[in-house]
Amino acid sequence: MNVFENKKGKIILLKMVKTIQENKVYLGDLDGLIGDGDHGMNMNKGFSLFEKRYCKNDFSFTDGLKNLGMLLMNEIGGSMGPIYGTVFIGMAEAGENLETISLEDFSKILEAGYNGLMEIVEARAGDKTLVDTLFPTLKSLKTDVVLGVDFVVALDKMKAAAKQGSESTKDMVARYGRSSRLGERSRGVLDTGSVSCYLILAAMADGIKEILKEL
Amino acid sequence: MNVFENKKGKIILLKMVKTIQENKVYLGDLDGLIGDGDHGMNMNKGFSLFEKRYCKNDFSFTDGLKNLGMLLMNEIGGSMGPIYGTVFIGMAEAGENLETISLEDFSKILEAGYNGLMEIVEARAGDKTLVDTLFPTLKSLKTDVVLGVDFVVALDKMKAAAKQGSESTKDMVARYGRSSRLGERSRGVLDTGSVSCYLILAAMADGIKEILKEL
Amino acid sequence: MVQRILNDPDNIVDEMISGFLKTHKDIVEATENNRVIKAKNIPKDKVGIITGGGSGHKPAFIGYVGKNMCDAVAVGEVFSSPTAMAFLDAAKAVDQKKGVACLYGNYSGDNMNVKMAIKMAIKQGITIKSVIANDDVASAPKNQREKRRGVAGEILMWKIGGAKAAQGGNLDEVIAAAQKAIDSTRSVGIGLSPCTLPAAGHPNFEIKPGMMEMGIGHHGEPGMEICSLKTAKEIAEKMINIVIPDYPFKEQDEVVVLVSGLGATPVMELYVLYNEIEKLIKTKNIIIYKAYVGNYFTSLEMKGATLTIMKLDQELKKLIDMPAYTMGLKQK
Amino acid sequence: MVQRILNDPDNIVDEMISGFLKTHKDIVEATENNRVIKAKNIPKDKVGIITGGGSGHKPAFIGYVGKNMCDAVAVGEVFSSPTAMAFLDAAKAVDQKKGVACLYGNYSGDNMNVKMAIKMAIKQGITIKSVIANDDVASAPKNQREKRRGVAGEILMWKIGGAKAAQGGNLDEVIAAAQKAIDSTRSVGIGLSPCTLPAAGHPNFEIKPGMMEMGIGHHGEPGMEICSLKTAKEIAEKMINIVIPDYPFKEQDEVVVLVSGLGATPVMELYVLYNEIEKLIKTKNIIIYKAYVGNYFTSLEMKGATLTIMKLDQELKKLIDMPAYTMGLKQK
Ligand SMILES: Nc1ncnc2c1ncn2[C@@H]1O[C@H](COP(=O)(O)OP(=O)(O)O)[C@@H](O)[C@H]1O
Ligand SMILES: Nc1ncnc2c1ncn2[C@@H]1O[C@H](COP(=O)(O)OP(=O)(O)O)[C@@H](O)[C@H]1O
Ligand SMILES: [Mg+2]
Ligand SMILES: [Mg+2]
Ligand SMILES: [Mg+2]
Ligand SMILES: [Mg+2]
Repeated sequence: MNVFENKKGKIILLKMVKTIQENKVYLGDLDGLIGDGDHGMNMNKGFSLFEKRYCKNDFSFTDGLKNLGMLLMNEIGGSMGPIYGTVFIGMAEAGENLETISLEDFSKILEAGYNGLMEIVEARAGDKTLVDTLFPTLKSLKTDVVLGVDFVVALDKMKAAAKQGSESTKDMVARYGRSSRLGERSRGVLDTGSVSCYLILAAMADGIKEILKEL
Repeated sequence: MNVFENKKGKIILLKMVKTIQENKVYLGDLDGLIGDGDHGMNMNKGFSLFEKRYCKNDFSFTDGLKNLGMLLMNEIGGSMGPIYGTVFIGMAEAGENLETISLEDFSKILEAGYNGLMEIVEARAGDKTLVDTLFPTLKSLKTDVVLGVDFVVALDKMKAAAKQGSESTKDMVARYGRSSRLGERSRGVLDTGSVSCYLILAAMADGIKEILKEL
Repeated sequence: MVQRILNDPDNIVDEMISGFLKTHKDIVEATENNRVIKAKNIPKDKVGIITGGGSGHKPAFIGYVGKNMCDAVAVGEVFSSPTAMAFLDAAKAVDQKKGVACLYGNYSGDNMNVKMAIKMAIKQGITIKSVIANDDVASAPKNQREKRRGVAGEILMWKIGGAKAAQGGNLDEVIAAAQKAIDSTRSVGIGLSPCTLPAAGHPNFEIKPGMMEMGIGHHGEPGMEICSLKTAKEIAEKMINIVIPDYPFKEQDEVVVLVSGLGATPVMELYVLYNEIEKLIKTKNIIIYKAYVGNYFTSLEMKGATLTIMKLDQELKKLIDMPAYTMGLKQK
Repeated sequence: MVQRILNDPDNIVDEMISGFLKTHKDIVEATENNRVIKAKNIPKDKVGIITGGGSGHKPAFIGYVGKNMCDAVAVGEVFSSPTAMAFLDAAKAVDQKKGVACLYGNYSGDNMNVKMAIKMAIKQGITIKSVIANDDVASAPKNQREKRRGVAGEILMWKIGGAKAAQGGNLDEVIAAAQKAIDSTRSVGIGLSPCTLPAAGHPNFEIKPGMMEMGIGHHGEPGMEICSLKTAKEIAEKMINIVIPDYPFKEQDEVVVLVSGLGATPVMELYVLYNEIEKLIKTKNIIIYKAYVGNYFTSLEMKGATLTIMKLDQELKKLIDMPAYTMGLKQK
């Protein structure tokens, strides 16, 4: 199949929650290297609270994103509240009227999230933030839409792009956020936000693939 | 010879200073085990200050004791200020009119110091304090006076008595001072004050022996 | 295993707030938002002063709520910005239609959340203006002052802004005074040992015994230089040499000096450090008008200290002298 | 290598005093004895209140010199009693021929030095009477109360004694009030990590990670029990179960609760602990009239906390409510 049903999307959110929970310590340690060490903890707190509050019931992909985004924004704060809050709410709003979601739809949904983020942060690709994950991921999706690539294949390529994007932060010097004050000392270490963003996007891709496979 | 000249006594005080300086860390560590760890530091501060202030010039045994005692009492404080201050000042006052000091004189001098201490502390032999060093040392001296033992021999016996007295505190339960609150937990560790007292008395004996030998 | 007194690290902030409210009943009270604390008996018809920030900096931030300082504070997780909602609710709790001054520190989370709160406030008819503290010299070069972090200088900013509002200043005057305060303020921090986030099981970073970190941030953000541990005198010199030329403070300037511990440095050592700092400042013929020494802005149980200097003019002098009554700063 | 800000450990006390005097010019001043600090502007014709003790407990002891608390303090080396001379000079500095109350803690060094000071004072025509704080329940069984250490309860004793003197009480009244205060007070401490004397290079004792020491003294004197580290709730229960039955505090009693950190425990955790303590005390129908939470009586950079409870009667209530203005305790 080349579309998935929005209302089946809970599994995607569950995968996102799980990957954050499993990587809580890793993300915190990464943040400790050039930041303040709270990234894993905060992400875990937000995503776990989402799980606790919403995952007893079923929900669609976009409703899940909306609730997760609102929760991060309104209850978690930090940098991740507004950042992932904006991304997820932007994605949710772009897709909430869709019953089925195609590769093109998904690409547009992610683009909406990305555009929302661009309104609130100054960081751009190359600044050693999660933008370095988000931007190439979106680019990969958009290219594959144009090329008419199969959804599952596009999702695998998207994962690879996200991973590569995240890894590209290693050689960068931070220009925004807490580690930006380090200058050259920030080089050589992955940006923790780019890693959590990769994990989330990979979980999203895997979740969608699972729904696509079911059919 | 069976007497030493009071005015040659500086060497005795120098030996006392040296043994405290050399055992500063050891005494502090012992105090740390069942007390608050400051014994070595405070003793060293007092004795070193005495050295700095008085040891450029010559002085007699009893003048040295007096100045050291006053300095401890008036400038060091802690428990050791009043305790050793009282002992040394008491000894100095008992001997200050003597030009030469015999075994009997020395025994009386130490007894005066001991009696002064008994007026200000309630601890008696068996309470795991420096009294457990001082008391048997004095007893050994007094016995040897009665027995008419040679001064040098008596000094060696006194050293042995002091050492044994100090070691006897190991199996005691503290009843006075900081460690008294420990009850049974204070058993098995030497009392730091009894050790510094042994070191001081041994240095005193060695110093006197050295003057006696010179003659 | 971290040597801590806590129940569930995930609840530490809420439990801390609960204990704080119970202790300081005479100074603060709860609001409907459990992450917003406000002052008791806020005088009528004045500009509201709010701030907010991550937890773990006690007395900051809630310790500066009270008479002539902050009226309400938004409380975040440990080392994390409060939510936009909390900033908004703090503003709502103290708004008296005279406007609200949000005086906070330059961290990207706080920046984003405050910006969002301001947007939401506008929709609700509340005017929030903000001043962003950026006193930490070590965190960016002078030509990028807008990137510098806010550290203990925030306390002086709150003191000045709060006093101006108490005097009856309007929103623009309060904002101008707070902005002047922070523009006249420079800070630097040194770290001697790391801190451990309650939810993490191990220190956030490492400072090797015998070493110290110059220019460390008060979340343990790495500094400018790792060097061998110096004497108090040498540390004072290093700190002074970073702070003084940056503003620069000059002969005959009258200044406030604030030396804050980062949590676990015995207060005794802070006085030893201040003793050296005072001597150096005197040598430069700079006049210390007032000094604060103590644990004013901490970083959990980090060892280390920050030095903050603020240049005074006539207005700032009057404002710094106004009484204050908060958990963290009481002054007649 | 100890992570400290200092020059020469042998001078740390003198340098600390120097820094303290420079910082708190409005509250304290030097005396001829450089180990004695006195309050500024001591009101005329009142009983003098003095205390003294070892250094390393900031704010104690010099932090409690000032309005309505102590008039002068004798300062000792780190963890060591001040000299008899310093106690005497403190008394002389504040004697107004109304007598001097020396309110201090039960440690053998302090006992000896105060006793000697009192003897010397008599010769000089000064009357000193003393109250010896012994609030630390863990340090001896109840039938040997005279052996117990004085800990954070001393602060309440100074508060009460100082207030009584400020009210114009004569020496016997001041002594009686301070004695009542300490007789109505019980404390206990827990230790989570050790402290290191500045002149020693290594911690004074050991507390293994994952363990805690119940009943520790605030020089790190070993406690009653070493047990595994508990949650804040369980720690509060343990502390309450030691302190409450000893006095014993009963239903409807009105009490002051003081939770002090030992130096390096983040203040955040003290509020978490107090939050639990408050709940437990409430369950027992004991009424908390006032609470103090913070680093009031520390032990260098030890991690841990002390709990102190004082039963109030009408007189003590009035006295505890009197204003105070010292570095360590400011109260309207
Ligand atoms: N101004 C910003 N623009 C874009 N991304 C940012 C910005 N500030 C922080 N980030 C991202 O957030 C991550 C850190 O998140 P987190 O640790 O949760 O927040 P904080 O830095 O406030 O402690 C960084 O790794 C980076 O990817
Ligand atoms: N009340 C006392 N009576 C006799 N000896 C005492 C008493 N108190 C302390 N001591 C002696 O002092 C020693 C400790 O000295 P020190 O560590 O310098 O003082 P402090 O205990 O005040 O820290 C103990 O080992 C003991 O021998
Ligand atoms: Mg972070
Ligand atoms: Mg000792
Ligand atoms: Mg953070
Ligand atoms: Mg001591």
